[in-house]
Amino acid sequence: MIWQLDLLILSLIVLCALATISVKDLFSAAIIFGAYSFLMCLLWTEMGAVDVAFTEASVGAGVSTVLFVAAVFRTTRKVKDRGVKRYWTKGVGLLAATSVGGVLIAAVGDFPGFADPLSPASTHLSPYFITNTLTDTAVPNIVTSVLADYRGYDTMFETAVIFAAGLAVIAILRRSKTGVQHESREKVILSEGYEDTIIRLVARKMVPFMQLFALYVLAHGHHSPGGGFQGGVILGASFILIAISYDMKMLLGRMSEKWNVLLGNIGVLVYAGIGFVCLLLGANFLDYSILHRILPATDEIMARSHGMLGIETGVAIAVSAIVVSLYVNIASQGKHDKGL
Amino acid sequence: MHYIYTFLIMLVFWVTLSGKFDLFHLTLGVISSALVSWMSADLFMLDPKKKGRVATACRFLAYFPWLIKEIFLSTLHVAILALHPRMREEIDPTIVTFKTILKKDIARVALANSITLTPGTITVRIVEDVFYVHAISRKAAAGLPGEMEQRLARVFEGS
Amino acid sequence: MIDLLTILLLSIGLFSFFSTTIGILRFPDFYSRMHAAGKGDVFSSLLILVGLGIYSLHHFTGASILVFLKIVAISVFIFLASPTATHAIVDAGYESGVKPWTKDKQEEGSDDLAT
Amino acid sequence: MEQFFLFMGIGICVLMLLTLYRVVVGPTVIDRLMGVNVFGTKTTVLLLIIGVMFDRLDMFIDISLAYALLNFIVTIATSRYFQHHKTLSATGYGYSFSKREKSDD
Repeated sequence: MIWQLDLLILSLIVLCALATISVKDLFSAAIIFGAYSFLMCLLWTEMGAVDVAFTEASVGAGVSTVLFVAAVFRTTRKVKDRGVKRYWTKGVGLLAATSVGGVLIAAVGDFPGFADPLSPASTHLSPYFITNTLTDTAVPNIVTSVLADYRGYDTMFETAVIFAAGLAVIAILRRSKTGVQHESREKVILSEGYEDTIIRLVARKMVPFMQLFALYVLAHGHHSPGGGFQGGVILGASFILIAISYDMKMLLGRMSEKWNVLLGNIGVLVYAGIGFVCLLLGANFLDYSILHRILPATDEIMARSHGMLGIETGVAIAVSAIVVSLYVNIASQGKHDKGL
Repeated sequence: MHYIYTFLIMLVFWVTLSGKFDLFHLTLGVISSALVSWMSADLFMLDPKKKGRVATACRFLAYFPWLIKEIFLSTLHVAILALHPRMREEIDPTIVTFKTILKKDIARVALANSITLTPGTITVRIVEDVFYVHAISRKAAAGLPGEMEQRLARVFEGS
Repeated sequence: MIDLLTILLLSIGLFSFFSTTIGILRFPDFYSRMHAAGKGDVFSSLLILVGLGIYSLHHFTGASILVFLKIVAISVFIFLASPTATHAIVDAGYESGVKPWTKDKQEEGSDDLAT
Repeated sequence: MEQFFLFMGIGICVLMLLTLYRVVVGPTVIDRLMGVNVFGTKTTVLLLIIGVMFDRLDMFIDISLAYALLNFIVTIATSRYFQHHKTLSATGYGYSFSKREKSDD
């Protein structure tokens, strides 16, 4: 917390947010929202929440902006709010919004102060994690061990939610060649882009480094900020870069649709499977300490550490596959022919 | 062969990133590098049979200091223009085209990015061997392609 | 000594960022703004990154050398990515028909693109 | 030294505030895109400066690297949009300055 930077970044964020909601052009709104996410990541970092900042940098600033642009690319840039012309509708909306906002602002007064050492979270829960995490699990990064071990159920269902979101997008958008061809209401006319040598070559040389960096983020989630989600998103982003700089065929040639969906399944199954292995060995679901019986050269503490690495790998596989499939389906309207 | 090259480069990059030298993390590094070289070695090096990569890389490194100097000059140029009180009289933007003598894609891309980084010019696009360059003044446009192309020809297409 | 070098590099970097920003605000059309944005940013971020890298060598240990190497990796990455991104944006502008500002027809400058 | 880094951070923040003019006002969407690209570079640097201030540079450097990578992807993706749509304004899907006949039929 450095209050001068805090103030400046916060005012930047508010300005960006106002600009995002006031601009009429959806493409501009997506771009400004990207800037908003950049700043949000900066704010998290500045408050010391490094893992959250990493997630915001990879998911918010990176992939979601690309997905927004892909969605605008296939639909339309115009805002359509011509339906609401009656002023009383707007008035009721304004009244509801301000009253809810007022209640929320009034509730802020009851919150404990920022980093208050006497708040309940800091007196009961946090000291336990701070003192016991390293001896329990041999993982220095407390956030990783809380996410993947102490509340492993929660993370498992988060992964399942992401998987379900991917499935939903596939189910809504995917159209096979023989099926009924629905044209979107506003027909989008695309012209052929030309092949850009510079972008292609630089992207080609950059993709392996990006993928290795993603795997590093995944593997070193125990020691530094990062983990399965962030690593998976960066890995997926590297595949998206292939699709953007070349074309959709290049991506689908490396990662076909069948494999993509299969990998999404495999990721969730790896997570749940490790839980079931624990169950079969006679411990609770997702209680990794029992895994020392089947892993070579580990005691109970290291078994928890390795178990976390296993489930993080599952998360990364699922997330990267889902991110790629989201991009492919949104950018090609489910036809898998052409993308951005 | 290109798999092995990619694997080695990735392993060096991993060690730089990781900074942990115990057996467990090195094993993870080897696995990750092998995975990446399996996934994208064909992207990283399109032509597995090509010779003389190392020599080209060394010559390219020797090209760097000159490029840094050019970038410094270019930043100075932009700074002077930006802070100039009568800036609109100083600049005179045009888009110029020229043909390059460079044959290889990588050489062309290096030339394009060098043009972007050096004073007063930005590469707009490359179509076959024609460069479209936006120059901020006639003087900057007159100096194209100039010394840079010669140097890059020596780097990438010399023996 | 190291402190002095860091302060020098970072100050030059900040000044260069400053002139870049002024350029972005003052130049008449999109292409010349890209000149400021594309070039100034590479050089100034290189300077600041190198300055921070040298500062991190203050406590000369193995870890700080690795931090320095990572900073070098970021610099190399910016060196590759920034001109490419600049080119991509300029090309997008060219493709979508932004007319360059020229001296003789100033009335057709960037101002009428706002409509 | 601590004071100096704080000064640097504030300076870069103020410059971002100035750049925000181009992001918010435009005038065209390409100017916004350029503004966001500049934002990305400045944020990459600012993250490292905050890292030095907290004395944990090794942690912040990973975020900064991820940031630079994703900024590149976003810029490329956003500029590829114009390769297919060839229009600056949001007034529909056909209007462009010189190629109206080509893309609007």
